[in-house]
Amino acid sequence: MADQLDVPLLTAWLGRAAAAIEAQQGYLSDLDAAIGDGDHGANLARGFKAVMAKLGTPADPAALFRTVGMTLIGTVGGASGPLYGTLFVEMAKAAAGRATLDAAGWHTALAAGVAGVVARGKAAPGDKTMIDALTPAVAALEAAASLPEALARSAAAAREGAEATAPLVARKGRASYLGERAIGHVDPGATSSAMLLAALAEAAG
Amino acid sequence: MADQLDVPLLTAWLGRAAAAIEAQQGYLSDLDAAIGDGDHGANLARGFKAVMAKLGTPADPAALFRTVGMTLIGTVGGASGPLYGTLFVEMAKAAAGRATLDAAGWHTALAAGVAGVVARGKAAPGDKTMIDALTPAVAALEAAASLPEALARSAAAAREGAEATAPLVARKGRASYLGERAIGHVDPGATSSAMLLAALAEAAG
Amino acid sequence: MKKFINAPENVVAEALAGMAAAHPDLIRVHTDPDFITRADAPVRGKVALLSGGGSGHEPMHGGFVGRGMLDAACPGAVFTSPTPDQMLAATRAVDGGAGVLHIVKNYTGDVLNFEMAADLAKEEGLDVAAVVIDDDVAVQDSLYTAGRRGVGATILAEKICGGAAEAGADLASVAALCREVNGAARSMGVALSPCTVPHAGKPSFTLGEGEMEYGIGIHGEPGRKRIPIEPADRVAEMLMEPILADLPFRQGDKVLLFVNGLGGTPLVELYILYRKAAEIARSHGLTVARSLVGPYMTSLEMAGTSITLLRLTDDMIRHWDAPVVTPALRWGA
Amino acid sequence: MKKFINAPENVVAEALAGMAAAHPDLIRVHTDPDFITRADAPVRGKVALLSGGGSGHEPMHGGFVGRGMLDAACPGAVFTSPTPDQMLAATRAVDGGAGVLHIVKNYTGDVLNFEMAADLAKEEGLDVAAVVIDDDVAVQDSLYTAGRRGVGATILAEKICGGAAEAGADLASVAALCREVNGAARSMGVALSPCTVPHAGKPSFTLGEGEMEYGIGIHGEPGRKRIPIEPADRVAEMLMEPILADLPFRQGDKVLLFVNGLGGTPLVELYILYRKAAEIARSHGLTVARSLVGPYMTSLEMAGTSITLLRLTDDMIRHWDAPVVTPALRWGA
Ligand SMILES: Nc1ncnc2c1ncn2[C@@H]1O[C@H](COP(=O)(O)OP(=O)(O)O)[C@@H](O)[C@H]1O
Ligand SMILES: Nc1ncnc2c1ncn2[C@@H]1O[C@H](COP(=O)(O)OP(=O)(O)O)[C@@H](O)[C@H]1O
Ligand SMILES: [Mg+2]
Ligand SMILES: [Mg+2]
Ligand SMILES: [Mg+2]
Ligand SMILES: [Mg+2]
Repeated sequence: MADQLDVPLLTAWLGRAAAAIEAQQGYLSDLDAAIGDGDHGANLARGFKAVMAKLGTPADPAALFRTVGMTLIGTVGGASGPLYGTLFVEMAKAAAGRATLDAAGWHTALAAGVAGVVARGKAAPGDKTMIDALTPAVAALEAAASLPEALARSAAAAREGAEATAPLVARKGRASYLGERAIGHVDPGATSSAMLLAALAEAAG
Repeated sequence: MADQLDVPLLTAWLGRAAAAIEAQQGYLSDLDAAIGDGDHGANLARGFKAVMAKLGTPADPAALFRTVGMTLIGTVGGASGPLYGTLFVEMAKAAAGRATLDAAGWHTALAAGVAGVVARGKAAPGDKTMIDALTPAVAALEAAASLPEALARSAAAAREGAEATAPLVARKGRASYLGERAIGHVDPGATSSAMLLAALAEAAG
Repeated sequence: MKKFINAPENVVAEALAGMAAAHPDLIRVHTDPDFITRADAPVRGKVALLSGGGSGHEPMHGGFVGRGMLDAACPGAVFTSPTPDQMLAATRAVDGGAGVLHIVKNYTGDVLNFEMAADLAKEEGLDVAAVVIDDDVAVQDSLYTAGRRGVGATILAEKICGGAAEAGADLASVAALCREVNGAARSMGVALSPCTVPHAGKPSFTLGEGEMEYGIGIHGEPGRKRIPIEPADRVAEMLMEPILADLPFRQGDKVLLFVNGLGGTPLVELYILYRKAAEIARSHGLTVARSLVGPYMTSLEMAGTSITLLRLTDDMIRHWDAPVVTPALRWGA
Repeated sequence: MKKFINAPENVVAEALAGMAAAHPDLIRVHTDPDFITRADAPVRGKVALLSGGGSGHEPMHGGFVGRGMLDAACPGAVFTSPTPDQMLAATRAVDGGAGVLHIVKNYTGDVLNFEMAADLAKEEGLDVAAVVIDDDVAVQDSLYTAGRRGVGATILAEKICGGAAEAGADLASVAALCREVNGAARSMGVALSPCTVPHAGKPSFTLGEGEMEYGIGIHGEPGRKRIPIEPADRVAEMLMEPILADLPFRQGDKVLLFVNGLGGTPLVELYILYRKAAEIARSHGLTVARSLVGPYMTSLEMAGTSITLLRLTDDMIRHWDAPVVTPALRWGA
């Protein structure tokens, strides 16, 4: 039960995240095949594999986030590459100078990351994108008793947000081409966002 | 029960032949698909349709054979076009100047036609080609009591000859590419030859 | 999945190696990051043209690198947009001092990655302009979508702008011409069968024997609607109608008619479609002044077609006719 | 059967009409009997080149009509050789007084129909020579077969002889060069899927998910044997081995490597195969001096490939490099 996110814990998180993405690669790509082009799992798997290879032993959370962000930008491609890349790069900026992050620090960082994703991708909540998982995840961090509890609530909110994309018509990304045909399918990017936050809650739990 | 092949009877033959080919088009093409390129039925159907359109009222059997031969050459294509075309063109030469053909006259004409096919295609009996139907069909005409009987025997011999191509390896035409893989399949050209001669026997019977 | 590949993760690298081996006179293949440049890049004083996108659409874009067309192409993973580092490295490699035009197909991934690359390039002091191509009338261009996709017009823009760049036009003019081509072009596609991305190992969707996907994209994503299959002439009508309805093509306009194959459709079928599409264009009073028929922008082995109609100016015709020497498009030299 | 056609019996006529509409500057389409000539035929004083065969192999042969290659092409029904009247009319139309070379692929149908046409043309006093192409090592060339089939070498012969004819060579020399090209070329093919002839409406054969047809022809006929599917590099080896074994390709020889797509195979896979085939050629001490990669001789939508290796003389290289302006092959002008 950690009350601070430090480099070893964040590294453990990424290891869990990479393993989950790898294991769920086919599932994520299937979700994407239904309303997109079927590569979301392969894209993230390629990216997180590269992240694990490049990570090394970063000096602080900011350095870790920056490496993750730049590696994702350089290896994922597609829409999710620049978006997840931006998430981590902006988290790096927000975490600059801190050796560890407590609940408030993590909240600040994640909020900055998500703001970066919104700035880059211009998606609003309800557009059926990763934003639908990330925005409630940030909101759920607001008033948390402990870090593990905060992360658990945040992960749960992301999961609910992802599931709630099913009835939506997409307004951003490839799924927006489908119009009504996107209804009934969960958004792959929202699902992978929920996976990442679940891995963090587990790592810190 | 005719004892002479005259223009009306030969015209009736071609009508029956064209109908049989049209009806069996799919079957002939299936035979060809197994050991060739699957077009034999379509080729002959196209040719005999053109024959019926072009035939008109020829002056004598030679004129009729010539029109059939030239039309087949001009419309069938593939291996069977020049070969069936040659069959009829050579029959025309052999029948020149005759108003009708009796059993002997038909024998002479068909033998000349088949000799033309052999000269053009260089196939020997046993090579798994139309020659395996046509050669026994000529031989069966040798000593016939009546024209209908001769034609019936000739058609039966052609049918047997065609069926006997099944166990053979092909040495001519497209089926020869297959080597041992041609074994077990009846030759499409031999089958269509047998159909043509069956139609004649029916028309005269 | 039946493909001539060794492993899904090596498809792009091995194909690039094959291209390098097959066309040493025309192109150079760079690896890590991956990009293709024309053999004589950078060309001093010429505006450089760069495009890129997911692999699996060959010959687009790598097959269009060479004199008179693209200076560089960045291939991503199959159907996945490439990354900014590729675009940045390619931009550096082909900059001949007159600036670099990024020709970007309108997909969120391509747009975002190219944006990042352009930002980085500008930070380095490179002169970069970008034009986004969005000619696909299958997608409604509204606030509620990612906007029209970039499809067939991309190739026409690459050729025409390539001609202009070769003729000495400056970056602003080439970019303006690119926007003009995009604004004057409309496309629509239909598929008879899906395709299989090597990594996925199974078809991206399934279609019944009597069905086709109308308004298909080029990434194996589903189309606008699934409808019963129609005869070729009716298909040509169904593709031409929304194209003609969207842009005010006017009596007397000269047009370029591009009938594209998506990969698995034989040329003989493309010509059957072309025949009817040209007839429809003529019946609207248009003069089909130029044409392109073939599998130039594919979706792996997908059976399908797209039609692009471009309203031509005399300038566009001149730059279309100008010499081009690339692996996939070549004339005049 | 899912195809962009209107009716099976109209496929060839409508595709020809489409070709005529798309390439008015390059070719003329004649109907009844059907044949294609270059737009400026007959060319006075030049040996004329004529080829033909079944349709469904596009762009072969009609796509190779034009300056520097064929003067005429005769298309038959799909996968069915054309008829002598087509060949005769085309021979008359392109004869420029220097004689006409018939380039005939070795299939019984093509050979017999071209023979008849040549006989008729000679009766009319036309100067006709014929060369039969038979480069396919999948077929044993023995008294017990119709002999090797004509495949990829046909296109190489058409281009190289086209260059020679354009350069002023006489009929005997062009025919001799054609024989020389045929004698120095070997091909081998493999298919991953069958194709569907419009008239038949169903696939010409069926292949299991893990199977390929080795030694395939181009008419949907079964191949030499059905074997388990292999990775691309192994497929390239399996195609190159019998080619290299058959002709004494010697250390130091210059070769042209032609990796052909049979229709349904994406370009990206052809380049993967090319990469390995070129490597194999180099490891045998050969110099790959020229290359051709793409779907140039197809079998409708069949997924598959064929490799052709041609041992080049300097003369062949010169005529290969000479300008060619046809719908499907174009360079140097
Ligand atoms: N404009 C956007 N803003 C936020 N997220 C987006 C946007 N566009 C797409 N996405 C997310 O990206 C996911 C798709 O990622 P991926 O499949 O890897 O890329 P691509 O669509 O280029 O193939 C979508 O499920 C969605 O969650
Ligand atoms: N050299 C030959 N001599 C006699 N008959 C032949 C010869 N070659 C082929 N055939 C016949 O032609 C038939 C095939 O005809 P068809 O399918 O119409 O032509 P293709 O083989 O050109 O597609 C074979 O079944 C065979 O009977
Ligand atoms: Mg995707
Ligand atoms: Mg046949
Ligand atoms: Mg993608
Ligand atoms: Mg045939």
